[in-house]
Amino acid sequence: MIKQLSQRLLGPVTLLLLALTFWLGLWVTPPDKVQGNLARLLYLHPAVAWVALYVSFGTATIASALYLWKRSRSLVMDRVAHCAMEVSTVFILLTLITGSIWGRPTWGVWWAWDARLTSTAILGVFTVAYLALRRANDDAELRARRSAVFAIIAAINVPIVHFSVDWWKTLHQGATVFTQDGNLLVHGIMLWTLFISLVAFTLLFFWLLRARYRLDVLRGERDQASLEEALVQRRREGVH
Amino acid sequence: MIRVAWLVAAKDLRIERRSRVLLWQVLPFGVMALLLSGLALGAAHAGHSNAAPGLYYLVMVLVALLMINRSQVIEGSPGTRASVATLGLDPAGVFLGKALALAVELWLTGVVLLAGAVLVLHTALGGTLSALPSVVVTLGALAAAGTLYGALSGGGQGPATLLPVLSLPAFAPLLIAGERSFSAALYGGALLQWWVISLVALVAYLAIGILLYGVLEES
Amino acid sequence: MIRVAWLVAAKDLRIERRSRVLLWQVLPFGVMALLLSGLALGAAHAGHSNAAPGLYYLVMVLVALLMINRSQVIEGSPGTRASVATLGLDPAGVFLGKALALAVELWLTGVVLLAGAVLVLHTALGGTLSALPSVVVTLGALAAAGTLYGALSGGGQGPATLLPVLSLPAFAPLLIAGERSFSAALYGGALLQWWVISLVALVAYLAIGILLYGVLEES
Amino acid sequence: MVALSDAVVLVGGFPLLSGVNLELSVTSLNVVTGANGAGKTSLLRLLGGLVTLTSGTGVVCGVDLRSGDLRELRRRVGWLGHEGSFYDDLSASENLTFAAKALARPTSEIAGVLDRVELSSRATTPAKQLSAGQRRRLGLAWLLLRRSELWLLDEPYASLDDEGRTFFDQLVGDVVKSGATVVVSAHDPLRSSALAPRTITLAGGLVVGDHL
Amino acid sequence: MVALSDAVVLVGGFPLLSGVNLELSVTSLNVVTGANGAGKTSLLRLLGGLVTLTSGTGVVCGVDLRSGDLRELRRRVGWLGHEGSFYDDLSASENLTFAAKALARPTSEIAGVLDRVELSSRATTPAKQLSAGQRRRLGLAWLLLRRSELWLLDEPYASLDDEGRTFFDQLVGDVVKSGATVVVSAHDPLRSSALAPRTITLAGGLVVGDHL
Ligand code: HEM
Ligand SMILES: Nc1ncnc2c1ncn2[C@@H]1O[C@H](COP(=O)(O)OP(=O)(O)OP(=O)(O)O)[C@@H](O)[C@H]1O
Ligand SMILES: Nc1ncnc2c1ncn2[C@@H]1O[C@H](COP(=O)(O)OP(=O)(O)OP(=O)(O)O)[C@@H](O)[C@H]1O
Ligand SMILES: [Mg+2]
Ligand SMILES: [Mg+2]
Repeated sequence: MIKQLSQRLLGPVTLLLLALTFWLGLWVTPPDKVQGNLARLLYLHPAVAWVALYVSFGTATIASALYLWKRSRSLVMDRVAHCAMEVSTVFILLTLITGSIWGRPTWGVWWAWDARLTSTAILGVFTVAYLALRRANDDAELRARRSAVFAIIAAINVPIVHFSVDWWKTLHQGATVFTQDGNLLVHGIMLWTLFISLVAFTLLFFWLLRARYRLDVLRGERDQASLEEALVQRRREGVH
Repeated sequence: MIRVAWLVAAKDLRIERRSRVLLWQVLPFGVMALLLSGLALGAAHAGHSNAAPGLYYLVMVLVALLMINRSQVIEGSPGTRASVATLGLDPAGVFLGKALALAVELWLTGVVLLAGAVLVLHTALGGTLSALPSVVVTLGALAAAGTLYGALSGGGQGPATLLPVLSLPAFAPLLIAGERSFSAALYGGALLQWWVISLVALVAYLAIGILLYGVLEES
Repeated sequence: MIRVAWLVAAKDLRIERRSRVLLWQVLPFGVMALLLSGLALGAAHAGHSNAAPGLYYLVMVLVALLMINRSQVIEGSPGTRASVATLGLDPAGVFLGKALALAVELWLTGVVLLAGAVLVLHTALGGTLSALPSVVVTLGALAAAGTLYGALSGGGQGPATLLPVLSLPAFAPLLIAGERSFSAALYGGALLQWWVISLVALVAYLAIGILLYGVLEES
Repeated sequence: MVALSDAVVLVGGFPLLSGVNLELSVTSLNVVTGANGAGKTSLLRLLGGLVTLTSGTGVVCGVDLRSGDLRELRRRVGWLGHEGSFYDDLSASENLTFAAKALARPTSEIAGVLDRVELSSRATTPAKQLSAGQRRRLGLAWLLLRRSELWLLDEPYASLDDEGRTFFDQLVGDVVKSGATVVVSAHDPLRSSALAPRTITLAGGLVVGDHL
Repeated sequence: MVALSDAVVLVGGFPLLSGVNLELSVTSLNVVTGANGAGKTSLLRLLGGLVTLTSGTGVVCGVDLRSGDLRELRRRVGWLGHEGSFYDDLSASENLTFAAKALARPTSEIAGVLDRVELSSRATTPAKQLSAGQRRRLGLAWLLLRRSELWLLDEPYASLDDEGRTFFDQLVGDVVKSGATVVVSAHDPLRSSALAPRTITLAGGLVVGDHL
């Protein structure tokens, strides 16, 4: 009952929160002292990056780990991992795009050889490589196992992306919202907007994931139907 | 000769289109290699722009090595080669066809990675565009030379490690010519001269291939 | 596990020793790549020394890719794999053995190319020698990771292009860590920190391999 | 020894096996026949744990094909496929040494085994330079070292010469007598009249005939 | 058609053929037999111009094996080897289309040829997914398109099923009748009694027996 309701509500709530984010971000919050209206990317870029790095990559990693763990091994987990990784590819791309758009006016270039930027791009290649690996394997079981192992190895890179700003001390914004000692650097309505944007994009991820997963299930059903057909045809090969 | 060339090129490209190896494996590799070589130079060379043409061609040579290898591997096992040999295809045509298919693949990847160079290595858009003709010719020469070296290295039957060591010395002049004309297009200099060198290399490799490919085919 | 590891490593090294692929193909490729990448940067960066550690590791990664590919190809056709699978070798042992063989090959090549770096990239001899421990560990980590990725990419059965795109992103951190500690050894800086990162990576990859290699083996 | 019910094996959406029901008893000799593409090789691969069961159930050597440890199963079968089954770059005797060491068997057996398959004169030739029939013989030698419970032999007669086939028949007889189960796929009937195999006929990925 | 005298083929210092003397006439059916490793495959490869003659002399299809144009010779032979003879990544019909175009033959023949070897139902399956026997059949289809003067067939029976062997016998009969020369290596005698081949026995790279 609750599950059904929450599923029903996921879409509308996501849209509502996204709309709220845009309204707050574009009209309600004040422009930044230094960056002016550019600072409004604060409500887009960190949220997208957060989803890309932790929510979607995390989902894919956990699903892969669950697949590898003998007791929870099922192709459902494999499917979740695959869908999450696909959505992750999109979000990493969005992170790169929004970051580049932000970087052009602030740093003067679309791209800098900054540790976080580079490691994010590398993470993007990881997701593409994951998809390439899936394409290269026919056998469902083998594919599931190989891609699960690959996803786990790839996950090692997430902390590298996160800590890269501290380790290399380069261009990209360090921890801005929460500093090491727990002090808030952003206040009031801006903080709220930031927070809402995080929730909104997280929900957006789950919405997309569910849509993608459903598509996969539909495909699976269609495959099942064509499988019946293929079985009948194969059996008929015997009788001349 | 031309008929055979079309036939062979169509076959190679069909196999590539089907397997999507180019799109899913070689292209991401190229992007990654571009990122990595940028990184390897480290923050010390923050203004990478000067090194961009060199890095671009370095990556393209690596990409070319993978593609040449693949172009030979799809020719199949010794059994397949024996059968195809009995079709008596004109070797000049086979050479041209394989080189053409390889060139098409290299051009596609080359253009994508040029865009990558503009984005991440900050080459000027105008200059990059004006380097296009020289890139096309240089990559064409790489394709022709690569097809020859692919056959030389035992056509995918020998270990995959023979190709790199054989072909790298031959690619070095192409790499330099390409890099110089790309540099010239970006920062000014004698563009035409290097472009002509690439063109001469292209013609020379095509001529050698047409004349000698038959000699190389597996006996 | 250890017994199987020795057996497998001995087999791999025997095949390599017999075929001399390492000596005649991979090593010359490495030397040439070192020269070529020096060239590609052009006269503009005449004082290469600063870029030397990056170039060195870039070349070592390329060399490693060739060796990983070879390490999987010698496992043979699907028929051979099926037969060997029925021997029921402990997968952790197989992983360790193949990684060990690969590491030995990489170390040999690595040392030769270090000498090359001193000669052609003019790195200081003392600094280069003091980078040796970090080179050994980093190349070891490359070998462990490479063995995993080799098996992931279909064990030489898939197209040879899958391996580079799978493994390059994972090699990037290793490359950086190696480069930084080499740089530190040459020009001063926090050597130990990067060395520890390589060491952690080595241990992590060994652990993953021992735990998960069995899952990857062809079903 | 072997019990399959409604076994379906799918690869890339195509059913290699489309619902096999089969029981094989211990210490038996079984020949699988059927037209090209009927699914003989696929059946043998399934029994050897070299391919996964998509639906249906199966137990081989006491290992459940769906939930059991396939590696455990593989360890107990001997496999001779269409293609070579050894390292191409190692010589015949080096290949056998590797197998013997992997199985913790004394390497002193090797010379005898090579002699039995008449490869002594090619002991130091790299496997890839052997002729088609010699490769088959090396495959048999590899099996002789194994002494498995379940032997899976895919068209063992192919490329073997007359003498080789006689040797093979004799070998199979011995193996069955010593308590193993043998499954052979073949297009020709076995030649030795002393062997009385059960013959299973496949067609379209199904068992369509079965007689002793 | 074929005339070899003292033909020696050395590869890597090992004599695959150690002095073969052989004459084959046009429009004949010849079966080469011999123990494993006797040199059957090597003889066929020599006749097909796929390996070079080290010493002795040889003329095949009017082409001198030492000084002639081997490519010219290859163009005139049809070859069916132990291994597959087509592009693994292309489907059965794409493979035949490639061959037909290469030979400037109308592509309309292909459907008929596929039907003759009973591969119509696998026309769009990539060659690498075909079963062993189906690969053999595809090899035969490739040959049917060729219509060469000299057919060299290395153990064609291997992995073919009953029906396939019958088809093969019939095909060989037709081919010889239509004026071609056929050389088959085989361990089994041909099954069709209508064929009366000349049988050449090899041993140790030499011809040791020859009877009609
Ligand atoms: C292509 C360029 C860029 C990329 C790939 C990128 C990537 C990322 C990533 C991955 C994160 C999440 C880090 C984490 O939570 O661990 C992040 C956060 C953030 N980025 Fe960017 N970024 C880019 C450009 C920029 C620019 C130009 C700015 C502003 C000047 C910026 C400001 C921020 C801020 C404020 C955060 C939140 C930081 C925090 O509190 O942790 N980014 N970015
Ligand atoms: N993707 C695919 N599409 C269509 N058919 C396929 C595919 N993959 C495999 N097949 C078919 O599956 C069957 C495999 O059968 P298998 O190799 O078990 O046959 P077999 O009985 O061993 O035959 P042979 O006697 O020729 O060795 C073949 O008919 C093959 O064409
Ligand atoms: N380098 C080598 N050293 C020793 N022997 C070799 C070498 N290369 C090839 N041979 C031998 O040459 C012979 C090749 O013979 P070929 O393949 O023609 O035999 P075949 O008559 O076709 O046998 P089969 O019936 O098994 O197919 C084999 O005996 C093989 O062992
Ligand atoms: Mg079969
Ligand atoms: Mg033979």
